[in-house]
Amino acid sequence: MTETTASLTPAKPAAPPKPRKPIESGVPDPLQYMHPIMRKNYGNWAWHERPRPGVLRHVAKSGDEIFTVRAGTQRQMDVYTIRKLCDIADKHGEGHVRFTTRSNIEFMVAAFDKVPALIKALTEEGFPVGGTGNSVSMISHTQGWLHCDIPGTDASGVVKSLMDMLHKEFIQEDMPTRVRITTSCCQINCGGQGDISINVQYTKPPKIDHDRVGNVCERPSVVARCPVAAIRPAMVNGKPSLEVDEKKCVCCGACYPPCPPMQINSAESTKLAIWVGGKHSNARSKPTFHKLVVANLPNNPPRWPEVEDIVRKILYAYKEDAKHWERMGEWIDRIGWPRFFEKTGLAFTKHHLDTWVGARHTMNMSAHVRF
Amino acid sequence: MTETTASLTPAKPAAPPKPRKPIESGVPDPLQYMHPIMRKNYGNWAWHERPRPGVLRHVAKSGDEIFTVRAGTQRQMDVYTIRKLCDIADKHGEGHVRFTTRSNIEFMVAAFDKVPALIKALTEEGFPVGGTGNSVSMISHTQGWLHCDIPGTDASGVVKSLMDMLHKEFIQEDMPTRVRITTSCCQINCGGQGDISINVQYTKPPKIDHDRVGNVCERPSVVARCPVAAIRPAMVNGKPSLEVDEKKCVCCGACYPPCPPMQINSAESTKLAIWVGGKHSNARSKPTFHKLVVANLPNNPPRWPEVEDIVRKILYAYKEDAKHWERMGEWIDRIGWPRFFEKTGLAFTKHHLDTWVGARHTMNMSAHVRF
Amino acid sequence: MADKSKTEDAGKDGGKEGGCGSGCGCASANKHATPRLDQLEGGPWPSFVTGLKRLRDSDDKQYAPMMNDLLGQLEHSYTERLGFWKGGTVSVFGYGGGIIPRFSEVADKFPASKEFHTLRVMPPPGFHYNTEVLRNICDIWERHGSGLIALHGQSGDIMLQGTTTAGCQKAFDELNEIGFDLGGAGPALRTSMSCVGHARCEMSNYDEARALRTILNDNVGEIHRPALPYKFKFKFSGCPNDCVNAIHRADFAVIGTWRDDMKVDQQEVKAYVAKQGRKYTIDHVIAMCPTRALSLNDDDTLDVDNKSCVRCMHCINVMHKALAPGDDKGASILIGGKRSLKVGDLMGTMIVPFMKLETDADYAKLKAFARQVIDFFADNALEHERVGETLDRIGLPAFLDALGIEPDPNMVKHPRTSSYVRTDDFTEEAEKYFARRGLRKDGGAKDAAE
Amino acid sequence: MADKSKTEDAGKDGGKEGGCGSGCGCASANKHATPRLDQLEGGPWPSFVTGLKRLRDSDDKQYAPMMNDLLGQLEHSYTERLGFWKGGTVSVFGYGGGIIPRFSEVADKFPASKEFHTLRVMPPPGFHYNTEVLRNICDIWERHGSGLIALHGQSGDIMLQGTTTAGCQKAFDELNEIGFDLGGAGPALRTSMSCVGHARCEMSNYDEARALRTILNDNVGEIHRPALPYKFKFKFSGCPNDCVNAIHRADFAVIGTWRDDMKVDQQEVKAYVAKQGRKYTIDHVIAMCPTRALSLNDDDTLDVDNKSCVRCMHCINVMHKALAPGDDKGASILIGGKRSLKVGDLMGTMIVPFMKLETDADYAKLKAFARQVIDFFADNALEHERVGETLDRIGLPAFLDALGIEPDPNMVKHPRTSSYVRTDDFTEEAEKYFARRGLRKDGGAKDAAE
Ligand code: SRM
Ligand code: SRM
Ligand code: SRM
Ligand code: SRM
Ligand code: SF4
Ligand code: SF4
Ligand code: SF4
Ligand code: SF4
Ligand code: SF4
Ligand code: SF4
Ligand code: SF4
Ligand code: SF4
Repeated sequence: MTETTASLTPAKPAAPPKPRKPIESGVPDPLQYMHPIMRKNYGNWAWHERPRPGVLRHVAKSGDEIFTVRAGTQRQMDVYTIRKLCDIADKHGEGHVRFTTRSNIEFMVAAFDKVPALIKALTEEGFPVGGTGNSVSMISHTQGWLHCDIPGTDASGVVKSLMDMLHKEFIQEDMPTRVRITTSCCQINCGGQGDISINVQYTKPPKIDHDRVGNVCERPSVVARCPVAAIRPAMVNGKPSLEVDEKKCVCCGACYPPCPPMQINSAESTKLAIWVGGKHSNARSKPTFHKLVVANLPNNPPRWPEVEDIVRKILYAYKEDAKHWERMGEWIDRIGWPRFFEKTGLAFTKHHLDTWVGARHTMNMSAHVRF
Repeated sequence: MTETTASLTPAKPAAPPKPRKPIESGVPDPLQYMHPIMRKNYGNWAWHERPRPGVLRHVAKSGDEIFTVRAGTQRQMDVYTIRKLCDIADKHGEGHVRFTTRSNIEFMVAAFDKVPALIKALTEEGFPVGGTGNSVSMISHTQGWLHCDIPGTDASGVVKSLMDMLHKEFIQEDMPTRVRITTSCCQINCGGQGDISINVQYTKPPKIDHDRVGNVCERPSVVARCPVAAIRPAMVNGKPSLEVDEKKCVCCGACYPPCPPMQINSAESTKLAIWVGGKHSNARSKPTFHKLVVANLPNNPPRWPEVEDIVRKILYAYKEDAKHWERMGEWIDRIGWPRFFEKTGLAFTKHHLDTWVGARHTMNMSAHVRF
Repeated sequence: MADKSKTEDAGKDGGKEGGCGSGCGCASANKHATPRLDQLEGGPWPSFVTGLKRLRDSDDKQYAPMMNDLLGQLEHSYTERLGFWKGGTVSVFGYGGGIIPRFSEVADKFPASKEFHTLRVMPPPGFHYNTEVLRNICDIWERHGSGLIALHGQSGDIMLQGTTTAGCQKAFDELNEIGFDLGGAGPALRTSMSCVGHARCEMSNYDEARALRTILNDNVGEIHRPALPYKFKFKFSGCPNDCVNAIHRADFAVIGTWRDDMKVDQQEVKAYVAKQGRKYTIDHVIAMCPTRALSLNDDDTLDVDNKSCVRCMHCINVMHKALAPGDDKGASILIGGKRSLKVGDLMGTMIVPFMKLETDADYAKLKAFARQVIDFFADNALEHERVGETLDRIGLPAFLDALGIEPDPNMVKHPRTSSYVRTDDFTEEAEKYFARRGLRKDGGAKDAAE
Repeated sequence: MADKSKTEDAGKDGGKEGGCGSGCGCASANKHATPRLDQLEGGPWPSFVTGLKRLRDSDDKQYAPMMNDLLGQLEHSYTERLGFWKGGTVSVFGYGGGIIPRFSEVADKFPASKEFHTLRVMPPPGFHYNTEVLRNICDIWERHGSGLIALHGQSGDIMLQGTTTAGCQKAFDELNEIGFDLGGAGPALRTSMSCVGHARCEMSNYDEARALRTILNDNVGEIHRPALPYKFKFKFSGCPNDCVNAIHRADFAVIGTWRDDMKVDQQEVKAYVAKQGRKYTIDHVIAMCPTRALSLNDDDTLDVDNKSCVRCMHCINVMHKALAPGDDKGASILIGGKRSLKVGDLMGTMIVPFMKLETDADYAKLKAFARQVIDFFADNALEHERVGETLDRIGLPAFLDALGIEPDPNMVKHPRTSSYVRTDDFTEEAEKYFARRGLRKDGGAKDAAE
């Protein structure tokens, strides 16, 4: 079996032998931490409902029930915050919690009567209860200036600013269906696809620090990273360096991680772009990638007001017009892109026309048209 | 104005002066030949219905009506056939006819009472009346051995064989919706897209007649025609010729028209393939290209029984299972390709997996799956 | 398994099927035996073979010997499973194209048909004829050709099939006198087609024949003297049903559409539901709308969300007594349709979402835009490159730029999903858009032909 | 216009918004002033800044100075609008990966946080914890790290953010003793995620946590000692709702599905229609089914065409009391999902339409197949190439061939539309297919893991 006994009995921390050989225990068994009712009814659930925003009631085939209270966190938490959440779980919950794909925390309890106190405690401590059903859940985000080595902006700050604005939509279930927003602090986009995505978009070719290239970069592999073959090895004032064909360069930044001297970021040229209609679920329509709607927004900490402004416009146009169960992209597929740009008051430009490999597949090769 | 007076008054044929300067009259005006009721109500029609297969009743906003009787022809007609159709039009019709996109002939009359006699005369003379509404209309076809310089088979013969089989489906309206079949006598495919398409498919790289290449072919432009850059100039036994990299060659035949010595055809290797789901109309789904279902069928004149056999299987699987208004491709989109291959008893092979540019766009990149 | 094995040995059966039902003089000495072709005379569908034999057997006619050898060569092809024609160059005085020359590679065996050229003659749009003009064409072709005529070629030509070089000139001169002209061949503007449309169809949104003649007759030089990088085809359909396959088979497709709301007769809707039943109506109309723009009310009337409707025609096709296109009519223009050579098949790309087609001025605008696209093609396409390939090669932004057309969301399925693009001038481009919106009412479409 | 101009000068306002509501000792001498970050303390959402300050202000803790300088560097980034970390190499004894090393480029200004490495620690699948284990983790990280923990990273790791090289080893040793292990980084097998699924969801079609641990714990070496061409990620969702985004964010996505008919409780269907109304039900359920597999009967019961159903989940999501997945459960496997580097974004491609997941033997088969794919990747991918790029580069037929998987129509949207392929062995390939069908019952899927 794949179980590793080592993972089952937490041992009292001992002074680590040096050097200590690691126990390659791999992924721990979740059953040991799981709420007993979930363990008992594991794989045997019948249906669920949402008594109120932020609360789920799952009923098992055995008739057992479990109530879940979901609350938002900042994801990047200090130990005090985590301990506070543990205190709440011990005092008002049943000592078992889980985190969601979107860094929300969930408290599981056996009976509904514990729910109100839980909600009260969480709210008092500043943890918004919600993120369920047709709400705007927590924005999935990435590292940014806080930790990454290649960031164009700070994800945590963007997310904090936006979630302050979206707080109301998190604690109520007032959207056409669940809304997934993501951010990413560079064009690599660790945050992935979203109904709305706020991502860094570079707008200039990399500025090369020729003095450092020779020592820092493995030139052939950097050349190989460029998706449009815009990089060639070159001698610059006597030193081996790299050159970029700026006509070809699509400002993607792929050369930067393997070669930091190819500075893609600058306070001015690093901008933010907003994308919509990304979807992973297979419900109704197939999963789709998000599409560009606005580029060139200023990277304006600490609260990125221009980004907030656009996100608000898009979200509320969607909220007003979409039918139940329509995700952002499905709403647009129904009403059409012309109307999307009308309703949001955004501009459609040549940059929205795909120029990447296979662009032909994104063209309207039909007489389907909207007025 | 764009009218060219020259085209309006047919002049008595005179002994042509030599050399005679052409009158570049361009496209003649159709109004001069059009049935008076059509001319009178030009652009003002209200609705139509089909009193019976092969007959259309169009009602104008003025209240005028016109009845159309549609009949099949062999497209490649001798003057006697055309004169016979004229005789029928003069005797039972009103002297005005038109041909359809699919080489059917239409007789227009002002009143329904003329219809039965028209139908009788046409039927007696061997012109099947039908091709309207939910029927299998005439197969659109091409030149083949009769006239083309690069054919792999004979379109007229394939069409005659198939229409003999489909005669019943032409004269009745028994299909889920209108069915469009096409054939083409080489891979260039002048016949275009169809619900079912029967096209030549080469299966071997061209055999090069090196002695002739030098004189006949403009080598650089031949090299340029190859979609996969498999052709390179070469000296073969002292003569300038061309070489084909058979690993790369996709047997498309594009090098053959500009360079006949690159013999792509042979009695054995020239095969037929059958494709389904092509569609030009924008009704419901966007226009789509037909997809490969069977390849490597023998090129077996004069009646291509193996082709007939497959076409029958596909057509009747569709007829049995499709909903009203579903074109072949839409039927398959609903039931899925797995079921299409089951119902038709055809094989799904590696050759059905796209390997052309942008193949990625034809993959199932979703969890949508059928069992 | 069964079918496969059948496929294997069906080859043999092939020969046995059909059989010659014509009792024609196959055997007779001076005529080629055609045992294989004879098998294409049986069966209910009109037989082209029987027709060819009729010509062969018109002993008094000049073309009889030619058609005997033509049948001989065709039988030879059916036996060898190979074609035996080669091209060449033949034209009429003053023109460079319009003829498809055919010289036999087996002229030694079949001398009378060693030349078998085809005249491509442009038909009246919509293929309308009266019997008089058809008879005239037959007479001319009986005098100077083989007597074999195809109505029509896939590009729409009247194809007069089979004559000598001399015959080409004679036949053309007489046809030209009665108002017909040669169509396109080679790297030239090609013969065009339009649907029956205005002449007999309630779905029609513009005068297809007028549009066709306006454009083609403005460019006859490009038809008759091949000087383009490659072929260029126009096709005209009155509505998105596209009865002439314009979207795939034309470099420049004009497809009728309307801008305002469709017309709904709720009484006829109820009548339809009453006749067909609710379940049938839901499954075949409501659920088949590609954009869920239809909703059936509980009282069996229909809600149409015209803003979401993509003018696909389906509901109108089904309920054509209850529903009809609106009044603000015109056409969409799609560019770049073609078959698969080199890059793979292409459907036309939506370039002009809407061009009003009503007044003389509207048609003049269409004419000017067509000319502009032909000029772009002549100047920018590589040798043997279709305009769709040019578009694909340079990309839509560059293409629009060259034509001075503003980007419009109707041109795409969706905006780009790839972030690999340099957007430092995004804000300026956005300003242009807002300026346009401020100035113009009907979006990208209007601009197109300006 | 309005919005644009706003965008233009909003930059200024930006600064004014928010403001520091924390009354923290920003000003005090030994602590860096953080005027910009302070503005991220206001507002209803929990503030990471407030959390960072709490750590900074824990004067008795070893990490207080480090967090003061960390805040200083972060404020510096907010001012300069640039990042100031660089990578390097740090690992724990016996492992090559699992740590993301960070060295400050402005260590002169902020010496205490000159090292700020992150430990990626693999969580229990489904992110289940009890308060005891969470407190243990906090205690360990308080002793040896910054006290900053992210729950969780986008790949699912517990991210212990910020410690020295020495701290990495100490923290790991203690975590390892209580049953935790490092996750992946660099060109290695990465930490995995699975949805809550079996633990609390009625939609679940297999034991996600078991599948995850079966595969990952069979390949710990690939996690700890980076030796692959590039990263490789597994993700596990119990149904096509895909609550962990597996299809795009995993090289190997296991997505639950079922093969038999869905379960329908017609009484609950009627109850739903009664509650929501017919029109609402038609528009939101019937018309939203992607394959028109649903039909509402006149008596308000539901017809489901299970053969046409693509298991999209929509109707089940909407009517989850009336409808449910069937009993013959398992998963589809999609390969090649990734973000956009080099070739553009890729969703996973359907490679195994169905793999039954019930018995020990089933999970063993899954394990073997996962290993086979990892081996293929190790042997065939180019340097820094994701498996999706390899698939895209060599083509699906070659990919299937290498894995010994038979082609299945479920793998494609549709068969090829291009005729540019050499098919002379089509008949043999067809024979193989018929032979397979003769022998096997459940198509390509079964083969996959064999
Ligand atoms: C808890 C969580 C799984 C986990 O292991 O953590 C989860 C839990 C449920 N999801 Fe989910 N989903 C969770 C992330 C996701 C994600 C991934 C993400 O958000 O990054 C997706 C894919 C989103 C996308 O397409 O990009 C996702 C797509 C869905 C869908 C499909 C929605 C759609 O129509 O496209 C459903 C079905 C539905 O909405 O009824 C669903 C349904 C559900 C249900 C109702 C399943 C059930 O019967 O219990 C669960 C309660 C949801 C609720 O909030 O009402 N869940 N769900 C995740 C909560 C994230 C959060 O805190 O907000
Ligand atoms: C006569 C003709 C136009 C012409 O100028 O010659 C024509 C005439 C009509 N077409 Fe068509 N179509 C004609 C070729 C086409 C073609 C092109 C082709 O067949 O090569 C198409 C596109 C096929 C494709 O998608 O590849 C075509 C797609 C349609 C459609 C859309 C069908 C669909 O659902 O996809 C309709 C709408 C309908 O079926 O009600 C339509 C509807 C009609 C209507 C009902 C329009 C009207 O109200 O009069 C006409 C009578 C049709 C009938 O037979 O009942 N016509 N129609 C053509 C007859 C061809 C023939 O002899 O069979
Ligand atoms: C005669 C005709 C088939 C028929 O029997 O109806 C035909 C016959 C030929 N076509 Fe075609 N094409 C004919 C309509 C088409 C169509 C359909 C259409 O126009 O709607 C197409 C598909 C649409 C398109 O234009 O792509 C078509 C796509 C081609 C192609 C491929 C072009 C491409 O870019 O993929 C070629 C090859 C080439 O142009 O090099 C071609 C080339 C040819 C040539 C000239 C072969 C050659 O290169 O020598 C054939 C001359 C045969 C002959 O002896 O007459 N023909 N050809 C059609 C023209 C008759 C007419 O003028 O009315
Ligand atoms: C930490 C994390 C973001 C976060 O804050 O949550 C992250 C952070 C980084 N990612 Fe990521 N990625 C993280 C999840 C993802 C995901 C999402 C996922 O795994 O579901 C993706 C998209 C899915 C995918 O794998 O494509 C992702 C796609 C990338 C890529 C682009 C890969 C591609 O083929 O397009 C890179 C660049 C690379 O690999 O060269 C990358 C590279 C990086 C690097 C290592 C930047 C670098 O090259 O130095 C970042 C280290 C930041 C740091 O200081 O910790 N990261 N990265 C996530 C991992 C945390 C964890 O272990 O739990
Ligand atoms: S998105 Fe870019 S900057 Fe942000 S964490 Fe990922 S790699 Fe780093
Ligand atoms: S930014 Fe991207 S496109 Fe430009 S040089 Fe670097 S890798 Fe190439
Ligand atoms: S399909 Fe090929 S062989 Fe047939 S007419 Fe067209 S070009 Fe000639
Ligand atoms: S057949 Fe096609 S692929 Fe092969 S050499 Fe000729 S042009 Fe190239
Ligand atoms: S294309 Fe439209 S307008 Fe033209 S004939 Fe067909 S249905 Fe009528
Ligand atoms: S025309 Fe087509 S898109 Fe428009 S409402 Fe009717 S069916 Fe829907
Ligand atoms: S993916 Fe499916 S099974 Fe897993 S949590 Fe989401 S809905 Fe439930
Ligand atoms: S699960 Fe999806 S595809 Fe299947 S019937 Fe329900 S809605 Fe249709």
